[in-house]
Parts: sequence; C-alpha cells; structure tokens
Amino acid sequence: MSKIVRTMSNILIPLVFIFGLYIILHGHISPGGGFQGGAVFASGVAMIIVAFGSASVQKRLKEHHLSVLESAGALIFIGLAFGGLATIFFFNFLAGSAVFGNIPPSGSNPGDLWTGGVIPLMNIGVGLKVLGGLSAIVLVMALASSGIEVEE
Amino acid sequence: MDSLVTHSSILAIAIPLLAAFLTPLASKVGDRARNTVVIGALALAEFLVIILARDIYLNGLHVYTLGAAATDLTIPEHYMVPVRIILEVDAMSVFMGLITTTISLAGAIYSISFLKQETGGDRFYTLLLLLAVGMLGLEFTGDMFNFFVFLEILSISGAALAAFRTRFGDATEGGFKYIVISAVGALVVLFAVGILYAQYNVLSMAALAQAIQYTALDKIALALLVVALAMKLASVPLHMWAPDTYSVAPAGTTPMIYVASQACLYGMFRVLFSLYGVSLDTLAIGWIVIVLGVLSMFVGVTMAVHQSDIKRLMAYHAISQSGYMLLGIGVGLAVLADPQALASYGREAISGGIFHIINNALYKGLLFLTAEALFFSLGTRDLNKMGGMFRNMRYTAIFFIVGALAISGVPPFNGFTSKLMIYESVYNFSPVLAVIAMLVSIVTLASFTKAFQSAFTGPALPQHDNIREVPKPMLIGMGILAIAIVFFSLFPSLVVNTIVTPATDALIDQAGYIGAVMGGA
Amino acid sequence: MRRAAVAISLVVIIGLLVAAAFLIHPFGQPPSQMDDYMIENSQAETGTNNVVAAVLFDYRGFDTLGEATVLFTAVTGVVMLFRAVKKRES
Amino acid sequence: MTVGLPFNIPFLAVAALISISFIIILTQRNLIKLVMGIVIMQAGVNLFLVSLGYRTGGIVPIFTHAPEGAMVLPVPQALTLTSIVIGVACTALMLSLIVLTYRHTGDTDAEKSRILKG
Repeated sequence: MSKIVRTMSNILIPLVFIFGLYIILHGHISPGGGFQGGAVFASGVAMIIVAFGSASVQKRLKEHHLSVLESAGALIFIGLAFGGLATIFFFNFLAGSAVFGNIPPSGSNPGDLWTGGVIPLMNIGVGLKVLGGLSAIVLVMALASSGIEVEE
Repeated sequence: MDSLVTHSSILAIAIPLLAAFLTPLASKVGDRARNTVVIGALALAEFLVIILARDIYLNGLHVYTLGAAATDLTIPEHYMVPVRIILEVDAMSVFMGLITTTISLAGAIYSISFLKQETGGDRFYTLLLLLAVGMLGLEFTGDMFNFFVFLEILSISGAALAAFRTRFGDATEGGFKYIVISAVGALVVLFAVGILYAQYNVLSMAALAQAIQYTALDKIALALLVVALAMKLASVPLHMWAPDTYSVAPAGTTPMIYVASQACLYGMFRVLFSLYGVSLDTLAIGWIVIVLGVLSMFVGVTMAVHQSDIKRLMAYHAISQSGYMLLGIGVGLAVLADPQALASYGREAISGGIFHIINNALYKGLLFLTAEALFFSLGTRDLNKMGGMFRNMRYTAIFFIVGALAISGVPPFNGFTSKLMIYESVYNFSPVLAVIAMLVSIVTLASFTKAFQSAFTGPALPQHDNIREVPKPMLIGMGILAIAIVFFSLFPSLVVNTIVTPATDALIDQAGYIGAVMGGA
Repeated sequence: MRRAAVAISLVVIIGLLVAAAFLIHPFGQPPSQMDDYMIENSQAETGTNNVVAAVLFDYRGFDTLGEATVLFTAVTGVVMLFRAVKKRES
Repeated sequence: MTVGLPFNIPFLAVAALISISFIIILTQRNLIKLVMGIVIMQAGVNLFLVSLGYRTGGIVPIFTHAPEGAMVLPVPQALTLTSIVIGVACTALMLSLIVLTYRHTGDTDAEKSRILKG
C-alpha cells in the first residue's frame, strides 16, 4: 500500500493494541471482555496485513506463533474452569479470596479492578485465544487469496 | 472413586476438550506423543461414560449444575427457576454417549495409519476430538442454548473434516454443503430457542418442559426445531447433502459424522419427548415423524440400488436405515397419549427404534470403514473398477460380510433383532407400514450382495494383484466394531435389558426428567 | 417442480416468521424472573460490576467454553484447509 | 394473543431479514451470494436475540457509575455475543471452502453443486 497508509498505520497500531488489551483487562467492570478485546486486537493485525502486504508480514509473523498463542489462551481458560473442580466444574473459586477477590459494594460504585475472582483471568485467557485465532484466520486467508503457500 | 462418578458427566466432555487444546502442542513433540494424547483422551472418555452409565442404571437420572456450590443445587435457595447451566444425563443420553465414544475411539485408531501420507495430521486429530466433544456435549446437556452451541461445534468440525482432502474437488464441495445445511439448521434452532426464551424467560429444558402450554408460538417453535433437526438428520426431503459429505469424509471420520447426525436424531427426540412430551397432540406429530421415516426408508433404498460409488451406496443406505429409527420411535410417539396402546406395543416400538440406533451405528460404521479401506488400498471408490479382493484383503472382506449381513437383517445378527422389534410393534399400529419396512429390508439385502459380489468375489482385475492387506491400526479399528456387532448378535436380550429398556423408560418418563431439576419428583 | 417446492416453502417460512413477530410479547415488556435474579445477585455471588460478564463467565460459563471451542474449531479448520498438501507416496 | 402492532417493529424487522435470507438461500446459484444470505440470517437472528432483552427505559446492566433505572436483561446480550462469534466462525469456514472450490473449478457458480435439489 502507499507510503501514507504505511506511516499512518505505524502510528495507529500501538494505540489499537493498547485499546484492545484495555478492553480485555477491564472486561468485568466496564463494557467489553475477552471476545471484544481480542477482536479489536485482531483488527489491528488485519490493518498491518493490509498496509504491509501478507507476504512481508508472513516473514515476521509465522502462523504457528499464533497457534501457540491460541492454544495457550484456550488452556488458561479451561484450566481455570478445571480449577474449580474441587467443588464443581466452573466454580468461581477466587471470588472472595486474596487474588482478584474483593466483592464490590452492591449498587452503583466506581468499579475496582481487583474484583471478580476467576472472571478477569478467564477474560485474559479468552482474549489471548480470540486474539491469536482471529489473527491466524485473517493471515491465512490473506495468504491463501494472494496465492502464497502457508508455511507449516 | 464416587467423586469421580459425580463429576464423570462433565469430565467426559472436558477431558477430550482439554486434549483437543493440547494436541497442537503435543504434535510439536512428535506424532507418537500426539497419538497417545488423542487415543488416551478418547479411551478415558469411554471409561468415564461407562462408569456414568453404570451409576445411572443403578440410581437414576444424573444432574450436574455447573458453577453452583453443590452438584444438585439446580435452583438457587428460595427461587423458582434454574439460573445456571445444568447437565442432565438420563439413560437415553448415556446410551447415545456410549455409541459416540465407541465409534470415536474406533475412528481415531483407524485414522492413525491414514495420516502417514497426509500433512496436517495434528489439526485432523484436533478436529476429530472436537467432533467427539460436540456430540457428547449435545447428548449430555440439559440447556437449550447449550444444545445449539454443541450442535454448532459438531457441524463446523464435521464440515472441516469432510473437506480434509483438499486436493479432491468433491471433498471441498461435500464439506461446503454440510456447513451450509448445518449453519442454516443451527440458526433456525437458535431462532426457536429465542422464541421459547421470549415466552418463559428460562433456558433449562426441564424448566421449559414444566412451563410450556403449547400456545401458537410453541407450535411455531416446535415446527422450526423439527424441521431444522430433520435437515441435520438427512431425512428425506432435505437429504441431498448426505451422500456427498459421507462419500468424501476421510478415514475414520465418516462413521463419526454419521453418528453426529444420530446425535441430532437424539436431539429431535429429546425435544419431542422431554421438552414437549404429553403437552403436544402426540398423534399428529407422531404421524409426521412416521411419514419422515417411511419416506427416508423408501427413497434411501431406491436411490442406493443403482449407485456405483461404494461410499455413496452406503450413504443412501444410512439414510434408509435412519428411516427405521424414525418409524419405530414415531409409532411410540403417536401412541404416547393413551397408556393402553403405549403399554401393548408403543414401548416395544420405541425400544426397537432405540436398539436400532446402536446396531446401525455399529454396522454402518464398520461398512464405512471397510469402504475406506478399499479406497485406501485401491485408490478408487468405483465398484466397477474393483473385483476379486477376497484373496488380497481377507480381513476387510470378512468385516464387510459381517457388516453387510447385519445391515440386511439376516437372522442371527443384531440388525435382525431390532428390525424384528420394529416390525412386530409397527404391525399392531398399522400393517401397511410394517410391510413397507420388510420390503425395504429385502432390497437392502439385494443391493449389498451386489456390492459384495462386485467388490470382493468375481474376476481379479490384473492391475490389482499386488494389493496387500490394510495396515494394522485400520484392522484394529474395524475389529472393535466387528467384535461389538458379534457380541450384540449373540446376547440380544442381555443388551436390550441393560441398555435399551432404561433408555426407553427415560425417554417416555417426562415427569422424572422435569422433577430431577425442578425438585418435584 | 423445483420452483413450486421453493415457492411453497418460502411462503410457509415467511408466514411462520410474521406470525411469530406478532405473537411475541410487546417489545418493551419481557418476562424476566431469571434475569432479575442475576441482576440482584451477580455482585454478591460473582463479585463483578458487569452483569453481562458475570452471566458470560460464571452463570453460563459452559456456553462461553463451548463458544471458545467453536472459534478454536473454526481456526483449526481454516488453517488445516489451507495447509501445503504434499503428494501421497503410494 | 397480545398483538401490539406499533410496539413490535423490531420483531417485524427480524421477520423481514430472515425471510430475505431464506429467499437468497433458496434461489441464488452463486456460492458467495449463498454465504451472504447466511450472514444476513445471522444478523436477523442476532437482532432477534438482542431485542428480546430490552426493557422500556432500561439502562446498561453494569453497576460502575450506574445511573438510576431498571436494568436491561443481561442474558440475551450474552447469547447474542456467543451467536455473533459462532457466526464469524461459520462464515470464515464457508468462505475458505469457497476459495478452495474456486481453485478446483475456476468459478463460483453452484451449477454443478446444486445444494438443495442435488
């Protein structure tokens, strides 16, 4: 793509990534969460692919990096679900405990990040998964439509 | 040990899922590590389903509330509606779970040798595990929206698996048809779930079953659900996708994609018997299911007779065999309202239909695997190009004979016992249907002898004399199913009493299904 | 024959949908016993301010696990379909 | 039989969207238009799920700096999120299968692969 698009995307990309991570991390006190934040981050990756072309992107960002990231996010998520197996599967074992455990005062309150028990950690797990997965889909389909073989 | 039993219903779903997430990482270590993870996870799931089944046959329905403080805390303390997702496993769901895990294990072992020539093996196994998870989740869940999510999982993994061999044009086409039909079907199911949620503001099947009053909206939701699941089931008016998808699916996945459509059959019966149950006018809906069954039987077999591609032939037979199940259980549904007819032949018809599900899954799975073995060694699915394989592929020929005899209902085999149960009970209901069913079974026998003659006996074509038997894992995969068929044929009464009758009672007993969650019974 | 079947099925589908649109509860007044419980108790039970996040990850967490699996399946499927295919030796 | 003509406009919009998508699916031959039909149906069903949860004058169900007022139903929003992600997954797989069929057959006309009347 033209020079203007490349410089603009260079400026915008860090902002998009930070905004995506912000949505993932604040999923339990403000609108958003794992899926929405991951999608914002993946839109940043899509912007890179459009601006710099899928061939040059594939030299730096290999597909199996993304699949490792995706598997890691998925394992965090199902690991936390298994974590509550002492009482029951998907039990929120951190609510009220030391880590992320504060219980917010009921009714309208300013919102404290250190609440929610397992939910923020699950948000991070799902965010990593969606981030890796959607970027992999965009990258692979861009490579496929432009006829370049995907390196295994 | 008993804590394992209480958690067995969720672990049977979660452990293959965990293995599916681990497979990409395990395959970086090596093919052998990946195979052990996959086969180990499926074997563990089979073990968990077996101990779950034993526990259910001993002390009844199994309820598991996810995320609550205790497994049976289905409804919050002083509240009247279940809030969390509840896994409700009764004898019918565990019956389907046994089929799913057995066929998945056989398919996974069968696929080991197939993957040596193909790239992308670890993704193939991830999808195979996810297909098994989708089926098990669909069978064990007691929540309507969860039913839709697992329906979607098995559709997407089935479609991606069907299109695995991307170098064949018809593989991508078969996969595309499967995903289009499944996507439209799943969206229609979601729309029906939305309608039910809009009326009763609850998503658990048991709570919905208690609240349903069969209003005009409920009729619309029922119509949408039955049409969508019939589309996924490949019953006749919407069966066009089945032969294309079953004939292209690679190695051990064809029987699994077929069992996925049987899981949708279970879903349809769960909706008809447990969600609506006696509240719907059972005669009319029963007759609709019967008509679907008879159409599937008849059209399936007539289309199958002149097929030359061996897997398309078996795909059309699969459609006609699922017609038998629809007929048997449709008759049971039709007489659900009056207890006298139900006791005399309705219960027999339903248990015949249910027994036919497991028999058909076993011998249809075996036949698909033998057809794939022929394709693996000969490289073609066209019956005219085969011939004289009996000498070269002795074991595959024996497995084909076992499967063919079982499907055409030859007396000692299990296909005969379940078809006999269906004939007897359907005869009391309406003799015409029983006669059609027998006719279809005879035509099935004819077309399978033709297929066997052209594939195995007959003149050996010159270019096939160096073909040798298929590698060992494929024989083990086929062997598991053959042994199960022989066991079912030798002890039919034992199998019916331990597995099939509890499933029939569970399907009919809607009050028990509701009571377990809503605390009534 | 095919055009007639398509036409009939279309008319039936559109009829069902419009009937459902009229029969459903008026737009602003849904029944809400399950949701009211969640709105009141989500802060105490799950400790989150965002009730939708509580529903997604605690009350109906199994749905979200299933849905993460759906995305995982789709990504694995797409990457598998576009893999470099080497010819079979035999 | 509560028939509220002026109040049910969203549900009529849903009926219109899904009917349009069924018309496209049953009549169109081109595979890409078929996938567009399915995407329209996904949008219709998602709109249906979201509009099920609206309460007149309801506010966002988040307690951080929440203004006064009854909250909108949270469950349909969670269902819609799941349905959207499933829609993305389905569409991604369908489009990649179309790319593969295009590689084999050179066109995306569904003449050969008749979906419903095969």
